[in-house]
Amino acid sequence: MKKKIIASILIIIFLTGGLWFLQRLLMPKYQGKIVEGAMIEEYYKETEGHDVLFIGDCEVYENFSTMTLWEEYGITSYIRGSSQQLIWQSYYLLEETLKYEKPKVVVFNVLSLKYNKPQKEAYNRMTLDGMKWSMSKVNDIKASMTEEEDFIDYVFPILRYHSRWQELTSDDFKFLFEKEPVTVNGYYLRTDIMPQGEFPDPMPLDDYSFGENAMMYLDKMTALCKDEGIELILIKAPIEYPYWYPEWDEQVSSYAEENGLTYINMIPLSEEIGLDMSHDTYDAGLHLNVYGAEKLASYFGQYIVDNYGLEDHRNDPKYTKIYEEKIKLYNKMIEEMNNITEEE
Amino acid sequence: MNMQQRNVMEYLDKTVLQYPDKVAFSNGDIKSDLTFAELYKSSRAIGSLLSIRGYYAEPVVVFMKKHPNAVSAFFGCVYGGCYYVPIDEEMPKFRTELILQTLKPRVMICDEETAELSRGMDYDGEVILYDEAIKTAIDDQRLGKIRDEQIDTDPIYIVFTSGSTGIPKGVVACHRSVIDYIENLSEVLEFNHETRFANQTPLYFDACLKELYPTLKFGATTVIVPKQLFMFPVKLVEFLNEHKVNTVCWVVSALTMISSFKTFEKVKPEYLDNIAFGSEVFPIKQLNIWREALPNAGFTNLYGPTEATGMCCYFKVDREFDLDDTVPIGGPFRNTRILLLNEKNELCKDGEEGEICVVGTSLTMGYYKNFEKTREVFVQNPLNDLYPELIYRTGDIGKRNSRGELCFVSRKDYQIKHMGHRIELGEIEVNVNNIEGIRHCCCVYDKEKDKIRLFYSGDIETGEVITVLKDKLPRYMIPNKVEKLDRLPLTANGKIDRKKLASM
Amino acid sequence: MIFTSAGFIAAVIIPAVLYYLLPKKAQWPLLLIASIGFYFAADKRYLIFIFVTFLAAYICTILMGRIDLKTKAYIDSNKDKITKEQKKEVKGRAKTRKRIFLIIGLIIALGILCVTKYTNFVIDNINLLLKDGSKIREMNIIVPAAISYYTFQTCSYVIDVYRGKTTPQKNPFKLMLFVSFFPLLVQGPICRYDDLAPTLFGEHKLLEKNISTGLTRIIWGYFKKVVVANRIAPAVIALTGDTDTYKGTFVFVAMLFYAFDLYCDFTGGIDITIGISKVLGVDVKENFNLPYFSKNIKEYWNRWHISMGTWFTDYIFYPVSVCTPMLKLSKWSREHLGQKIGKRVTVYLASLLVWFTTGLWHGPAWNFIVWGLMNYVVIMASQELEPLYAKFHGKFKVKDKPLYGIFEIVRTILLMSMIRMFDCYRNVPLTFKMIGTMFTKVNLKIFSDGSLLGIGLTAADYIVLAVSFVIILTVSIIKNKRGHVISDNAFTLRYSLLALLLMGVIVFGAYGTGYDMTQFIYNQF
Amino acid sequence: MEELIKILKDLHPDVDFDTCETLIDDKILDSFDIVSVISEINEEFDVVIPAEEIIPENFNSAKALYALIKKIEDED
Repeated sequence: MKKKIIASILIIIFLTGGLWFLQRLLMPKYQGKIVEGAMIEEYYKETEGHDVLFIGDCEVYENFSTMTLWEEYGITSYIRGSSQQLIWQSYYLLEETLKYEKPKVVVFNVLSLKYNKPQKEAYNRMTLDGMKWSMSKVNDIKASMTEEEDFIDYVFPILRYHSRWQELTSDDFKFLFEKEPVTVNGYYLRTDIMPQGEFPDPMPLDDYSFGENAMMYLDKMTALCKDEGIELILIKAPIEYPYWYPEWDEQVSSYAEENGLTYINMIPLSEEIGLDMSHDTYDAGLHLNVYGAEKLASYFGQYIVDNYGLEDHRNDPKYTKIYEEKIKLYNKMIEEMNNITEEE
Repeated sequence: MNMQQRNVMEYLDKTVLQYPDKVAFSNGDIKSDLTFAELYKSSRAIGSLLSIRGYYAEPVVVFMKKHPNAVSAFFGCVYGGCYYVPIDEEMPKFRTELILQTLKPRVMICDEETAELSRGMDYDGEVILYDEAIKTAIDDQRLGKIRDEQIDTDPIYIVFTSGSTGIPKGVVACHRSVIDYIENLSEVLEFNHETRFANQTPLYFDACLKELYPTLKFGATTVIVPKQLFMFPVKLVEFLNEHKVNTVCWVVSALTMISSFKTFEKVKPEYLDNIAFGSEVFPIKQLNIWREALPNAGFTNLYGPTEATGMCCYFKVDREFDLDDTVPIGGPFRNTRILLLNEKNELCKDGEEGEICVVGTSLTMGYYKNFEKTREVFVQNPLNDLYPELIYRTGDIGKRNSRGELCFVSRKDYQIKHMGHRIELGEIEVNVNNIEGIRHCCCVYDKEKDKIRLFYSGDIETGEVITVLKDKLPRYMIPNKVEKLDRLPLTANGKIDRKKLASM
Repeated sequence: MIFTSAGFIAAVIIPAVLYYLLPKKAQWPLLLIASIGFYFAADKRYLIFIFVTFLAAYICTILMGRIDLKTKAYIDSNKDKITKEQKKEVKGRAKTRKRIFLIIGLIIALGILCVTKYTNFVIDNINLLLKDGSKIREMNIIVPAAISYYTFQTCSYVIDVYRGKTTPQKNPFKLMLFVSFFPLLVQGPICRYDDLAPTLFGEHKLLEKNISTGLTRIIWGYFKKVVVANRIAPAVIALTGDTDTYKGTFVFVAMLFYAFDLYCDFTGGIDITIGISKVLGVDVKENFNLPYFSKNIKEYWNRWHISMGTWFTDYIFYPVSVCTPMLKLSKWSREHLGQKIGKRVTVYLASLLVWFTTGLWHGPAWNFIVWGLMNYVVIMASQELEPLYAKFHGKFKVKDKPLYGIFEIVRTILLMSMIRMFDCYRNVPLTFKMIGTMFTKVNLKIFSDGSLLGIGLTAADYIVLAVSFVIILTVSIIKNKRGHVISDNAFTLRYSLLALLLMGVIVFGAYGTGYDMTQFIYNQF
Repeated sequence: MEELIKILKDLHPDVDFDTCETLIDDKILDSFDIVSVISEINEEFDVVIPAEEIIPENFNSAKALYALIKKIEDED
């Protein structure tokens, strides 16, 4: 009998261990050309909290250089963003992050207000798979799933990715347990340049008001920040496309006013920020490259320092060591990225 | 909209003064052309004859070849205060017999050939020969009196729809709903006196309203395309060019037939700049071929049931679509309201699917001699418990996309439950249609055997279709049978014949 | 509902855990609740159908039981007073009265089956004969899931009660459980009341042995279904859909693929059913006995879908062939047509009926009917050829050579697989034509020119299939030799292998949407 | 009994029906054989074996089958 119990335990360990291993192996690693799926989980490696927390989609994680904020103002910041991060995903990520730290300022990019419903499985996966388990994640999954998706596939991602056994590459083994950083404090940098081109004319819409569901999560976000005593800043990154309709802008403005929030639409501020869209973007104007992101961070940093009285941590021994490393990584990334760009 | 107008024939009365010698209806053969003056004269002659013989406010069967004269006979009935019921020699026999049984008409207008055929039918009323009828002396007084007595809720025509059960039901439409429809359709599609239509649908479907009445309203021209041309795409396009056709309102299959055979590599429509389509989902791949070939043309998706007088929604294609998108049906015409009702009879929330229901003047009167079926689908608006207000339940499932545009999802009966999953047959079709080499495809569900069956035609093997679908669809949505056919069977008005496929 | 849906798995695990936590008295009621829940989840309306079938069976059998009791009481109390003739008459009268309830019960149960499943088939066929104008329109009827199975199961119970073989179940809830027991509702088998009742209503302790055999069967079943059947099915669909392209040797490939597909799908499903039942302590009779090791078709039908075969034998073949008119016919034909033919008449006629109905039972289509009749022809032909075989074997003495055994097995598999192609093509003439091309348009090039990679299977798929084939074959051979695969005592070995197999099923199973890399490529913003 | 053995021997000359008690279990008699036997019994003994009596226990041995015949004769 005793033998059986021991054998049972060993077999259960073997089974769960095996499945866990296979799951890790089969999940996409997002370490090559597509890195957006690896961003969310990187946060858990942070050891210290941050003054400023950005949440939102690519309009934050590609446009604000967190290292510039540090170097110029001594602001510690982190961007919790992922591609096409929908507003409820931003909300739940904020909720989750607040369990780990308490920033002074939260910055939310409002573009995702335009989506009122779950969109695409691929983006859901990139945002959700990296999250640690918590009620926030459960609620996030429930809010994000498209009709075709199953909750169980999130609980056991192996069920979703099992057929990848046919496509495993050496990367899947190499990054099995340890992935390389793809961002610095959530900022994903690019050094290539592709000048802004012409954008198609904006399409007239039937209805310009944001969806109920999206607005509900904005309300929740506002309430959460209020409860926690955090300043919430709404921003719209200085990117002209996808088009940000004046009607949308008005709605956010009046919402901010009603709720006593700050809302900055940076599109008209482009010149003031010093952006040169023939140089500061890597994909013809959809996102900024590192040159643009540094300018934007520099501008925005000044703004929050002036208005929110953030402390300069550059001489704080708690941070100096950590950020020395981060800056090193940042410069290394720039260098590597430059090499790749040149090769191409 | 001209608020004074009570009768559709007022269009012709006015236009004949403006363009008496312009060709109104043609079938490509000059001898058959009808100018507005001829049309006016012949239809008033027929109207006079009907009235003299004592036919009034009753169905008149028009059993004629697809020919300009048939149109003149239709209008003759309306002048005479009767309503026309078009039938056609190509209609399946059981259908014509059923129609005659339902109507028990006293009079039928035929041409020489069809008069012959009518003898073999179970019909004992009077047969009026078209050629004889137009010789009747026009009795302006009679016709004037008839016009004065008519009100705009008097019927104009009855067309029979097949309905999902297969038993044809006669939809009765009146002046008011047709005028409402024609005014709003013309506004959306910007018809004018230079418009040259090519008619595709048989004259016994309501779809031909789109050409007939705007032609009268604007003094435009309609060319009736010989049916056999729809099997030869290159010849068809040449025909359009020859007749300088600039506007078509066709079913989707007729358009995809042209694009899927690579016709545009040989010949392109030179004058065509206004393309309206409907009745089926336009596969994006095919739509793109059209848009590429005719970059300056306007494309409009029309949607609507016969029960709401032809079309009730439209969408002007204004952007590129992803291959797995469907073209929205947009929003209603002016003076029509669309309600999306969910299963609990509440208005659908954002993105929720529900049945498309139509409210407004465009509603027809209902089904002829079938109060029971009429009551099933023409019902009291469930959102209104204060006064009577009819809505028509289309049986189509729709939803609003993130832009607020109405999208057709499927017929209620194409939503199936298979292996415990709710499946949209249309979704499978969308994915199949996007595969290179597919010409037409159609998915049907075999309930008795619980099997999804996919039929397609094109230059691609089933193996390849399956390989692609395996990547695109979850397992349970992969059809249980996939069969390649040389061509898919079509119904009389050119749509894919699902019922026939289901019984294969 | 199917075995591979997450819902099914959850709906099995939860009752299974509760089953052993609740007091033992609550075990069978729990199964009843779970079964009703299953139907409810599939489609609420199904419940009405199954309930009517159950109710008819319940009332009819209770009434039959009452007649039996009364008759017995009457005879017992009047033992000395009545003569043997009177006794016989009383019994005869009772039988006639019982027959009324039998017929009512069967008409209701089979009537629902026929109306839901076959109405449109009948209409279609009548319409073929009718002129255009008078065609009947098809009906819109829902077909309840598993109706063929539970109807047959219920009928067997009603007939057994009529025959006095089974005493009627007085507790309606227990009978409802017998009719609706959920593991059976996906694809059978058709259980007999006497086989199922003892363990179905019994109280069960949690036994390691039940769990281990149950789990083994379940995971093995999933392996066959998810890894093999699901993977190979698209290839079968592809190969049978495009009859212009896939003819000749492709038909042969399709035939083999379908043989493998169907075997894995069906036996896998039954393994899961039996396994789930076993975990619950309920013994469901085996439905397969390594059918592909059969040496002739008759043997094959004794080893494939056994529950269906015995049902047709017990409730159609025997009653029809030994009923009085049949016996009279047999006698008459022996006298008038000679011993040789006379002897065969009954068997031939009864078998014809059996195979016709077997075909029809599989589905409302001529394909299935012709499939049934083909089986009939082959079985009868081999019956007639038996003397010839005997002669052949007398002369050559190959019968006991192992190679000849393998020849017989392969022959049977090929023959059965060929007949089964009626299941795959659209209609009967097309099937004949395609089978014909298999012989006339041999094209062996398809094995080397890559055509087999264009039918929905990648090279990786072929490897998985080949490895699975070897595993299944090895397991079958071991089972055939020793009667079991892993001994009950090899605890560690069994569970280790099961763990491995489970991982294999999860990774190599063909389920869900394929992982389409391009879909995950960052393309918007 | 002898007539019965003869009927059975006609079908399977190589089987010893006097001793064999597993005619069904060992698949010596199949369903076709059973039907033949029943119709021959019907002629020879003028006894109708009803379908419900076709169970393995009644057909596993000649002895059991004979007992069945006797039982039915008795009831008649």
